[in-house]
Amino acid sequence: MLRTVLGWVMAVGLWELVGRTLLAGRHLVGTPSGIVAKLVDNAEVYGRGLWFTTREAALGYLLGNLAAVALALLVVLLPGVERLVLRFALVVYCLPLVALGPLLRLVYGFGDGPQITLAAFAVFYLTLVPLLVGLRAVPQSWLDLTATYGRGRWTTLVVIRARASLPYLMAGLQATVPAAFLGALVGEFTGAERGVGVLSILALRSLDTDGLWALMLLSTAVSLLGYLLVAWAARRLAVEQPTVLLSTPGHGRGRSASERLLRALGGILVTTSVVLAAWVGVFAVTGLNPYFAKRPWDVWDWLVSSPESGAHRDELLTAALETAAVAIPGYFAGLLLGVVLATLFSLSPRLRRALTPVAVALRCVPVIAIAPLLVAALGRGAFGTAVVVAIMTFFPTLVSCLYGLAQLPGQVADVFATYATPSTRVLLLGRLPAMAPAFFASARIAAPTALLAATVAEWLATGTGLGNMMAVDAATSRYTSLWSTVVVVTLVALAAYALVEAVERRVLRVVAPEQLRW
Amino acid sequence: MTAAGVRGAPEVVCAAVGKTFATGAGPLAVLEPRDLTLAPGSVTALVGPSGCGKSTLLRIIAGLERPDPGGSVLIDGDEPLAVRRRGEMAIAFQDASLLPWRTAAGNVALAQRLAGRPADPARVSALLRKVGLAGFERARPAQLSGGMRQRAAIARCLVTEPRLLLLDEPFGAVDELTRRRLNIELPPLWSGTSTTTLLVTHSIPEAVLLADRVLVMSPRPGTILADLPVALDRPRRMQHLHSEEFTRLVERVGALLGVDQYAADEG
Amino acid sequence: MTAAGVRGAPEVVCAAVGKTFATGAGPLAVLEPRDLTLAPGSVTALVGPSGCGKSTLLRIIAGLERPDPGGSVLIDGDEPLAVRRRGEMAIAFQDASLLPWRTAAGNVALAQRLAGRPADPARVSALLRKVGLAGFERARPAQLSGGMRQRAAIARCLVTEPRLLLLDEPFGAVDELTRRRLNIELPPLWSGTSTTTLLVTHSIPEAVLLADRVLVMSPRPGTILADLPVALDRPRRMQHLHSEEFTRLVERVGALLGVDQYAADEG
Amino acid sequence: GDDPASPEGKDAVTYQLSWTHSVQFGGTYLAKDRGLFEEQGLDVQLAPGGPNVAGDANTVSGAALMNISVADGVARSNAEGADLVIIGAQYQKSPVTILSLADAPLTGPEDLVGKRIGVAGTDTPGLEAFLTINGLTKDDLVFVPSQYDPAVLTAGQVDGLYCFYNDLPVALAVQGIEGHSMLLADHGYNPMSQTCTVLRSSLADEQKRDQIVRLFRGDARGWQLYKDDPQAAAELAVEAYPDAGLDLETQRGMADVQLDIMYSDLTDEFGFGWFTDEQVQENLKLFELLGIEGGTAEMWDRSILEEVYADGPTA
Ligand SMILES: Nc1ncnc2c1ncn2[C@@H]1O[C@H](COP(=O)(O)OP(=O)(O)OP(=O)(O)O)[C@@H](O)[C@H]1O
Ligand SMILES: Nc1ncnc2c1ncn2[C@@H]1O[C@H](COP(=O)(O)OP(=O)(O)OP(=O)(O)O)[C@@H](O)[C@H]1O
Ligand SMILES: Cc1ncc(C[n+]2csc(CCO)c2C)c(N)n1
Ligand SMILES: [Mg+2]
Ligand SMILES: [Mg+2]
Repeated sequence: MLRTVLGWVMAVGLWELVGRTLLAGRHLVGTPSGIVAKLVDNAEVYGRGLWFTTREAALGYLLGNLAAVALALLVVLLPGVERLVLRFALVVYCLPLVALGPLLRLVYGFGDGPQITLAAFAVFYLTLVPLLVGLRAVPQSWLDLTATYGRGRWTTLVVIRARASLPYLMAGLQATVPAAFLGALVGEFTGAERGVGVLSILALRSLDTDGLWALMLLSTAVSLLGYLLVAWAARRLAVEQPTVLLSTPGHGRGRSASERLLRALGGILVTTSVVLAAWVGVFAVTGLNPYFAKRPWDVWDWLVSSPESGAHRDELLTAALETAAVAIPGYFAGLLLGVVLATLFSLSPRLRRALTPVAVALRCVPVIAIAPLLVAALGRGAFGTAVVVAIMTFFPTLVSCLYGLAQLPGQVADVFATYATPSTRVLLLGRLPAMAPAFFASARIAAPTALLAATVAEWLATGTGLGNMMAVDAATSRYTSLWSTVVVVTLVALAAYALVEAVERRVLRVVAPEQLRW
Repeated sequence: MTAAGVRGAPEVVCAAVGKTFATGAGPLAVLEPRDLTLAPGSVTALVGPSGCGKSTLLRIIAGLERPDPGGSVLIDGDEPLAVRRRGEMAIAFQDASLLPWRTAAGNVALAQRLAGRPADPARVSALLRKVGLAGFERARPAQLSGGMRQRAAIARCLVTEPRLLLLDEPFGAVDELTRRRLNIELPPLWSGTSTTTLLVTHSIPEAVLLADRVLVMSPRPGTILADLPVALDRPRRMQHLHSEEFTRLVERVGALLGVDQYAADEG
Repeated sequence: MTAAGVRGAPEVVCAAVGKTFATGAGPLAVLEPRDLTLAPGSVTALVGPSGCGKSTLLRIIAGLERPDPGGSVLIDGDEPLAVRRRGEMAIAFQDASLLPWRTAAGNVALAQRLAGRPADPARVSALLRKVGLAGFERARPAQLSGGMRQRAAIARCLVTEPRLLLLDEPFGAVDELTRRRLNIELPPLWSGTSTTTLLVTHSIPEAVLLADRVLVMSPRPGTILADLPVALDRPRRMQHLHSEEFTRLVERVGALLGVDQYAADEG
Repeated sequence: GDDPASPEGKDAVTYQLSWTHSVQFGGTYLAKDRGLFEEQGLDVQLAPGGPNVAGDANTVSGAALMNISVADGVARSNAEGADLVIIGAQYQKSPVTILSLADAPLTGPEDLVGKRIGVAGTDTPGLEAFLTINGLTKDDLVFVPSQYDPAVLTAGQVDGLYCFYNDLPVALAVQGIEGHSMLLADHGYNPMSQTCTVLRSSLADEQKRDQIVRLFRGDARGWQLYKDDPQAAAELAVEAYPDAGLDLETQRGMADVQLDIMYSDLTDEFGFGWFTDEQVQENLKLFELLGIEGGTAEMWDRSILEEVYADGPTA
């Protein structure tokens, strides 16, 4: 206890020292004393701002998670729509903030609407994907039980799946706490009157580094609190011990390659039609002005049929390659970071306690605050941005994998105990396979997240790639270009997602066949 | 149709029921196509070597597994699914498969609920007492011994008064004394005019003691080697164990399964 | 210390081992504190009614469960953990508990690996063949029947040539023929000078056939009612089933467990 | 559609600002605070901007009656199909500046050669045009993409930073760091800034045009008050927007600094917000350099100014 306190005191002291010497006058890092002074001086303003943003985040969190649960229920009850729902959800999740923000402000006008919506958008997908994994994480024998009494999907859902999915739902609920906060915060960039986002724009633009750091610390504290609250609830709800999920490998494997191709094409067609219909429909219903709310045919024209489309495509391709150069390494780095941290945490509870706040902080601190620091430390090149992407990507992976690692069935743990297997080997031979469904859920989420994170980093910090292109397009009213870029970003994200999904299927067919069907 | 309670036991008619599993190493023939009829109200025991397809046959009769094309199962002319829907079937699976988050009583009560029966806590407790779980109503499966879990699963089966009862090795995890006790005490709960029972068991004496008819299966791919009627009067009691008919049948079945032959070979 | 293979079988000394579980409904006394010594190289069978604490005792000896304060288990003077660390212990759990993502062969090979033995695929196949799983080496647990899973778990136990072998109802899910065959064929793999064995079983004949000593437990809270030496020569064969000593012991154990008494009562 | 009216019978209009609240909009705050809009029969809703706000789009969509914008931005919007018109210019000089640290000041275009200049992606065309005007090319210096964070300058990652005269330089001063500001407007690059921008169709609509006149008049009166007492506006900004986190000292500094670019002999003579044909021509030339197509003199309309200042330079 004393050592922990002493450690913290030392760390803060060192921070102060470095801030006052090495980094003095550079306005990259706030000093503890400066931050405290800001917190004291502006207690009231910061307090109110925090309250507003927290409220927005909480509402968005609630709505987003409710939407995720509702969509998951829909999928369980109508498994046929699963792919469509997931793809559609992915498209919504992929809509870049740069494009979505101003649009939401137009739709909502004044008030909290855009902030809450962006928070909800940042949340719902992160919960939906693991929740679906959890709803499937049941052994055949439990399903046989409801089948014995001729009960259908609804009863199975209520009696079995709902409870079995709890760990995965909790993982989602935990990972989305900082996501909601960050969503609300970025939502405040769309012309909000108040909140931490508004305060941090000002602090940032006026070189008020201590103030910015104070605001980020407050945001982190709130997110951490929420995170710990959900973690506490999760522990209380935990099912005794995970059970062995015996289920036989898929039945419907007899499909030929051409049949699979046809089905895939059909799925793409249906998804595309639904997305296009929703696009045109939403714009028609909200009566958005076609000046900025471009329709599919405008994009088609810009990308394909107009005489300049060739140049447009070249421009997009160049930017896309720039973004890919950042997003792809960032994706893998984030995934790796998440898995490695999760495994380290599962091996050492002390490390877990010490680093959890840091991990939450990294995820909560808006990229606008962290990017300059990283870029200063790591250089302006792709490396620095990739690190930013990794930081924004790793957190859901960490949380999901932490829950996944805990899914080692008790009976299997006993087998390892028989040979007093060291925990590192249990990890390798038991926990990692048991984690596979959770890991792949987060790997699927991370694909679009990495792309989005890259564009956000480009927008807010580096001024390159698709993110910058969208920012410039928005600032120079090139709305057709903006929408075309949005479409391309979405398509790339979908493709990345599909790629991860293909790998996932191969692995889970062996490791967790129950995941491949309802 | 009349209410479930009033109707008599159903007849189960399997026609050309066979099963081949697709495995990574190619198709695995598990059951040879075969007709089989379970008479209304009868108790049929199914014995056979491990892996011969007993559980598979039981699952096919329940409609949880599809027979190979051409095969069909009809229960009083209905699809198995229809019977399940009416809550008239119950299965004791080979592994107890209790829901870990429910108490013993909760698991039993769940079956009542799933079968659309009114909640009846008194009946739940009574059944748990009958299977020797008095005092453990509120224990979760993880707090029960292997045999206790299996007994809770049996109670779950019986609580709905099913018309078709499928028991897959229901006493495999309990000791000999408890097994005998249950062998004597439970059948009155189900054998009678209203329930048709299929019992998979590894215990030849148990098969003979409980059944009206013993089906002996061959090793995989399973075929029915013998179909032996059991001419013992009901209700069955421990005395029957010492009857001539009993001993004869046990030996007969043992011989069919090669149990005795193995003893001879080995000598 | 010499290498595992060379050393003789260990002695297991339990001193004042008792167990009380804390449950929602208050403490549940499962095992009365009791001393118990398993002689090196002996096979001890543990029989007793379901829920009396057999599995609990076995888990305590393995060091997977802590005895109540004051109790201790020493294996040749070592903590159980040390024995497990050396890969010298093997346990067949009451439920097969195979790793669902590994094949049958993979599960068996895993034990080899975990125990720090060199990989020996030939031995893995040979053992699987011995337990009747030839052709199912690459099947996953979900593709095996209940009995087949249990047999894979036995193979997993034996593959490491453990010095201390703890078997919890290892043949509960297999049919009588297979059980007898395994009863005869497997013991030579373990009984001998190098392995001390504790066997929990519900089958009284099996206990007598396999063990040097049968411990009969009372219902919960479990105490040891009787400690009966088995004076049959080794290797045990089917003929022993017809010996006088065998019949005498089976009846004795049955009487202690009340099996026969139940029969009499009921009449 | 029909105009929403507030309970007191005043017309409710939305006025879209170009950034988050600060004394940048001090005159407007004065107008609102002192009831100058109410006098005009208006209930004005001030909509703050921000890094993710499309001001012009808000006017195009009708969400705002008027927004604060910048001439090259308006020209770009029009090139993309909007039909916006500039009816006034709050800044007489573009606030765009290159800020450097005082110990290594960049005082003229020639100083930029070989230097690293931080510039946001959106502003790159502006900097390029400035270079062209001054006989330089973008290869003469290094563009460092920097978006919203000014710390790149203090952290030594760039030698100069493309920013706003009344914004970062003041913040720097408040932090006790001496900086040097080089207004691009002093070196030939002067896009009309903080323009009052409305839809052409609104000008054609009699009722809306009237609202615009009243809005502009009220606003101009506020800015007249501002000129006499900018510090009052700084205090008002801090007081009126307690949740914006404004720092009084910074706001005071800003309030004084922006006097330089907002008021001139021209505004003294014709009134606040005035612009001349020469300025329009200069901007049109600039559009060519920036590669913006379709910018014509049609984009400006002085009739509102002329109506408001019909009786002299006081609104
Ligand atoms: N984790 C636990 N928490 C509470 N009670 C437990 C726990 N594990 C076992 N028990 C109780 O301990 C008693 C003995 O259980 P144990 O599994 O040792 O019995 P057993 O003799 O192996 O029975 P069986 O023959 O049915 O396997 C049972 O009454 C059971 O309810
Ligand atoms: N889903 C499946 N996929 C592939 N093979 C299967 C599957 N289920 C069962 N089998 C195979 O079918 C055969 C019969 O299995 P079944 O469970 O019916 O045996 P059983 O007679 O019940 O055996 P036991 O007495 O051991 O429980 C086994 O060889 C098993 O490997
Ligand atoms: C701090 C700050 N940042 C941006 C703007 C918006 N803005 C005002 S003028 C102008 C164009 C300059 O040529 C822009 C983009 C602002 N008002 N204040
Ligand atoms: Mg079976
Ligand atoms: Mg047990």
